[in-house]
Amino acid sequence: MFKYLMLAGLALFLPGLYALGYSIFEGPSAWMVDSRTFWGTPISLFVFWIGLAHAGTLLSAIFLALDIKLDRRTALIAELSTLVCLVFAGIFPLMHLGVVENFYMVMPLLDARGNFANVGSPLVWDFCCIAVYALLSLVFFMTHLKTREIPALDKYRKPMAWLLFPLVLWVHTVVSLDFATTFVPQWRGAFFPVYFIAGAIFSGLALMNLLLCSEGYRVRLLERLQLIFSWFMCAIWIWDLMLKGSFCTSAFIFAGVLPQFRMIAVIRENKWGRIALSLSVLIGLFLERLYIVSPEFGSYAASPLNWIDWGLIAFSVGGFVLLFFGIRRYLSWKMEGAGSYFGEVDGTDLADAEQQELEKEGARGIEKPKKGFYIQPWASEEYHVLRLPLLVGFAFALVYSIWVLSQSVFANVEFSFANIVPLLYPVIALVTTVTLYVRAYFVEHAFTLPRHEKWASAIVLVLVAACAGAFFAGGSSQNSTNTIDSQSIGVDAPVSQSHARLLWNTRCATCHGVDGKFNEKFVREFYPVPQKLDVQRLDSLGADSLVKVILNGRANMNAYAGRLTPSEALGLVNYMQTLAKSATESAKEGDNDSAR
Amino acid sequence: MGMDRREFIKSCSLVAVMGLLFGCRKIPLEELAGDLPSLKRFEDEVKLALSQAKKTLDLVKVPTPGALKIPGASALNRFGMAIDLDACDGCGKCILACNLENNVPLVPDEDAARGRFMHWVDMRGSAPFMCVHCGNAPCERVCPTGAANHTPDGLSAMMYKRCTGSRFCGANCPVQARKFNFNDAQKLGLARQFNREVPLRDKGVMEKCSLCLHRLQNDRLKFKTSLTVDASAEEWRGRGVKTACAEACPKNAIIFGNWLDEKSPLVKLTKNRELYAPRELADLDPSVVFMRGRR
Amino acid sequence: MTPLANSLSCLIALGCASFLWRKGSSPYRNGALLSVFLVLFSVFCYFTGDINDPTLEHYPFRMLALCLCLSTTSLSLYRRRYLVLAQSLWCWIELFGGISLYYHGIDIAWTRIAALLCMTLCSTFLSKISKEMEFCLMVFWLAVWVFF
Amino acid sequence: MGEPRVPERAVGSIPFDHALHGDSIGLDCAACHTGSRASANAFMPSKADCMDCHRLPLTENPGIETLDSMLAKADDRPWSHKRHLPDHVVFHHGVHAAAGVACADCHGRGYMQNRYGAELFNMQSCLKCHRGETFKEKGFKPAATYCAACHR
Repeated sequence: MFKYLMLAGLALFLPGLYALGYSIFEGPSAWMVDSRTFWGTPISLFVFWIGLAHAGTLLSAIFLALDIKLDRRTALIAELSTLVCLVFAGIFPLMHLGVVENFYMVMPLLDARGNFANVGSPLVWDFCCIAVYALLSLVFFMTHLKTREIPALDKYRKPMAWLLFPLVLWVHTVVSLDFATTFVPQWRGAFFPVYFIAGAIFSGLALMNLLLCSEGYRVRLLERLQLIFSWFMCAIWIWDLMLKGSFCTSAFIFAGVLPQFRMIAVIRENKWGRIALSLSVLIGLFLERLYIVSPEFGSYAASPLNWIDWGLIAFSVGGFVLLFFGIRRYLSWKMEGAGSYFGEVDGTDLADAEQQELEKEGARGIEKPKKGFYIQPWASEEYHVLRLPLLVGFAFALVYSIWVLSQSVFANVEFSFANIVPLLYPVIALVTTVTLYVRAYFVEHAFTLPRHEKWASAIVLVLVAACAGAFFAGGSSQNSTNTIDSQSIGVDAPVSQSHARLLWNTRCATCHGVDGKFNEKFVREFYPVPQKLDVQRLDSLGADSLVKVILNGRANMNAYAGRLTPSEALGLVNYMQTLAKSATESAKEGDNDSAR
Repeated sequence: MGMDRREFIKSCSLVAVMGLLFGCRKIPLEELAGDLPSLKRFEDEVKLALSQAKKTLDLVKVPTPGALKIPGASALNRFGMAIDLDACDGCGKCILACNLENNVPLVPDEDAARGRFMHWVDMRGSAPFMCVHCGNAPCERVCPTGAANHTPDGLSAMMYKRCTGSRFCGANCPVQARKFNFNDAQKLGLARQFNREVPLRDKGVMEKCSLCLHRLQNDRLKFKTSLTVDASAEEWRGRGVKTACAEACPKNAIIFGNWLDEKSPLVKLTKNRELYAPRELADLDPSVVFMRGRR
Repeated sequence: MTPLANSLSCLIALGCASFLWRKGSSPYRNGALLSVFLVLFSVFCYFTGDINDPTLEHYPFRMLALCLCLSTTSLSLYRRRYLVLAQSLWCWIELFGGISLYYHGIDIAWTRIAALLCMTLCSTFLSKISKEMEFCLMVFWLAVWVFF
Repeated sequence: MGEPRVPERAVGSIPFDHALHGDSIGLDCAACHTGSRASANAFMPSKADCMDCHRLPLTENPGIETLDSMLAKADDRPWSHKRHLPDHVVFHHGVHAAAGVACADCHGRGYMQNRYGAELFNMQSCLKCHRGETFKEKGFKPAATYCAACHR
């Protein structure tokens, strides 16, 4: 089963990979770009996959945090799908850059030159949120995977779930802010955070249902939620329509209308029917993303996509199938055998299990009765585990934000707290998690790593450090090819006194000295002593003859005709007079002093 | 950091390309010979752009630009321009002058067909239209790397080497004044450095009207070496600088100057004229405005 | 949006809240109700407010959040948890809606956000929530809605 | 950045020794690098600049004749070198000289012994000084640090 899926994935993936390589080489002109936003398919795909990535965390982490029971297998599948989606969600924003190798400039860290990313830009928030989200989901998944061998780890799952709960919503909120903060009329919407989160959860649910079909069982709760979310999405689209008067019909049909067929028992109970439902939701939401990112594509009757766009879509879809089912096969011995807790295998109906689960769910759909009506939050175990790491996280976030706001780089950029708020929680979550696991490993000795994993983690750390170093150093640019030889004569324009002084120090001071007395070190020893500057002599000679002397040369003095303009020479003459005057005055003073 | 990441990434993607598709489609390996394009081609492109120009421009009244509100802004200088709609006849000489001054590259035919020119100045409503250097520029606010940033004297500057080509600024510019280097003009033989003062831009970076930044820089440096004759100004006010388009305009319809310097031609000539800006930009404090009404 | 319409809107939210989470009601019912409420609020905003006013963009969603907050007081199980979550949702909408508006030159309503955050924290660590406390909470939310 | 930057000599390269032309005989850098106090580029001396002094045999040591003959043969722009900065960087020697920065502050003293490449030419050193972090003892006042001050 999985093997065939993998083959299908490969068949899509390879041409897709070609399209990817080609578009990275060609740059953004490869795919169809919309004159309004210059973005196009890669960003649509990014928003789409980051949305799908929410399935995992939503189902495993949030359900876990809210005590909604989900069996190990379903949860693991969900978490795995998150990770794989994130891989592709990460690729597209990077490959869509014009200068791919400069992506590191987006990281809000100081580099060797004191350059700093503009933390006011939603793109920077994106980068941090997604990176942190990927890391934490990985940690969460590994923890869950290892709970079999190391039961002690189970204690850290729920705290992690509580950390991921806001993070997953935060990530998609920030993605939505990419659009909501701009001036594009089609993107105006302070409601985009909720809108995008709803869409993300919706598509994530659809993906989960699809994957569960491939697993050969189903979870009615998820299908119900999918239906309910389709209603909610429609409600949001109506508001969007009221606000902007534009509407993506195709998305509405695929993701709003078709899912309603779940109400028909024949379709609901048929595996292929369920697959069709989930697929239509996914297609609809992808069309919606296309519509959001490039509003000017308008109707999809005439496809605006060229072969590169299709290639990129194929790349991500095929890649997801390939990677997901590849890992799934590799890990099956770890995932299966837990029994499907409240899923039901096709054919053998486990309706009663489902029924029990329904009762467990309680009156409010997502709710499960429990002894002990009121638990004190600070008495709960996860609070105890999280307390110290959270404190560290908050402290770090505080320090970081102060540091960022105090960067001299922002000399003429107006910055307020609102600009870095979206950065805070990812920082908190990251630091908290690191503290949590470092403490678990070194202090509480909750778990130990086998040798090869130690090596692996060491290597990873080294690589990370190396990248960090490279990014800190930054690139360097080619030197100019211009060659420079001697100075050519300037335009003949009157020169200021200060200019004349510079000329004197440059051209004349070698022999005549900066102060009009001689440069003792040079003349006398190597060279005949030039005439002394004194006022009478200069006046008797007159400016014009002096200019001639400068331009045409004299006994031991070279001609400057090719190097100085007449007006520059004139300026020099005037400067000589001032020098001479000051010299005589100082001489007078000298006499007076001696006389006294 | 001697190693060049661009080459590395290119070669990686190339390996993917070649290994995967064996002669399926033309693979863009061949380096196109970069023989310099003739001046004629630039002139023709400007003509083509003029023929495709937008006919309408939606203007609203704006007050005279004052001092910038960004922190660290200079109280002496805020450079800008005023375009005299009564004088301008849309001849488009400014476009060519700008292209030659700033080495703006040509575009391949398919882009030209789509109206995707690199011209910093384009015609809208039969008047030159360029980046208006907003006082609080939306493009700068969303630029992730800070490549688009403001100078204290009111220019919305663009640092090409810092640009990573996310095109966020372009998305956030209400009037699409920013142009993206979709293709490697130098390799395709579409770029030509008419003016050594201005560097050629690489593929994948944003560019736009710089208000002839290089001329201002040179004048400022000249002033600071105290080589200027007029001792009238003790501070640099950028007097005597003119942008290429302003120089080229036969009707003197483009006036460059310093909004905060009452000696500047800009202030003199915009007195008792009515100032206008595109509707989308009216409340973004533009430095480049249009003017109409009695002279 | 005029102050009158503003206060009217919170009354509407209050009214809608009473329909949610009835005993034995199915998830479908609640989901459908929420969607319908959202449409209702949207229509309300459309007719009472100026559609070009940016602050209107997330108004229906704020109403929905308020409605959820008010409705949680009637929960029999996990009242505190969902009460806190609903308030966080409201905070969330205010904060990020505010940030996106901030980029269009509209100041963020820090007082409102701060008040909500305080109340969220308080109600997390509040000892058992009594009927009186519920009433106080509802009054507080309505006050935040109308005055901040 | 690090590789030594020996000025490229013109054909029939003329032997040159900075040590003989420096402070020892009271010459300022600007005497030969005529732009170094006033203009953007420091420039190399033209033949005429050399001939200002070398028109007479300056020393007794025998090398001088060969030197003079070579100089006589050289074309009037004997020296040239590649610009050490990228095209998008604006650097103006005059402004820095006017601000009181000595040549050796950036160029080091290495070239006095004809050792080249010891210069601090990179954005770090530029920015450090512009922010007033280096050369504290010289009391330079912090200079412009916005990008467009030095880049285009």
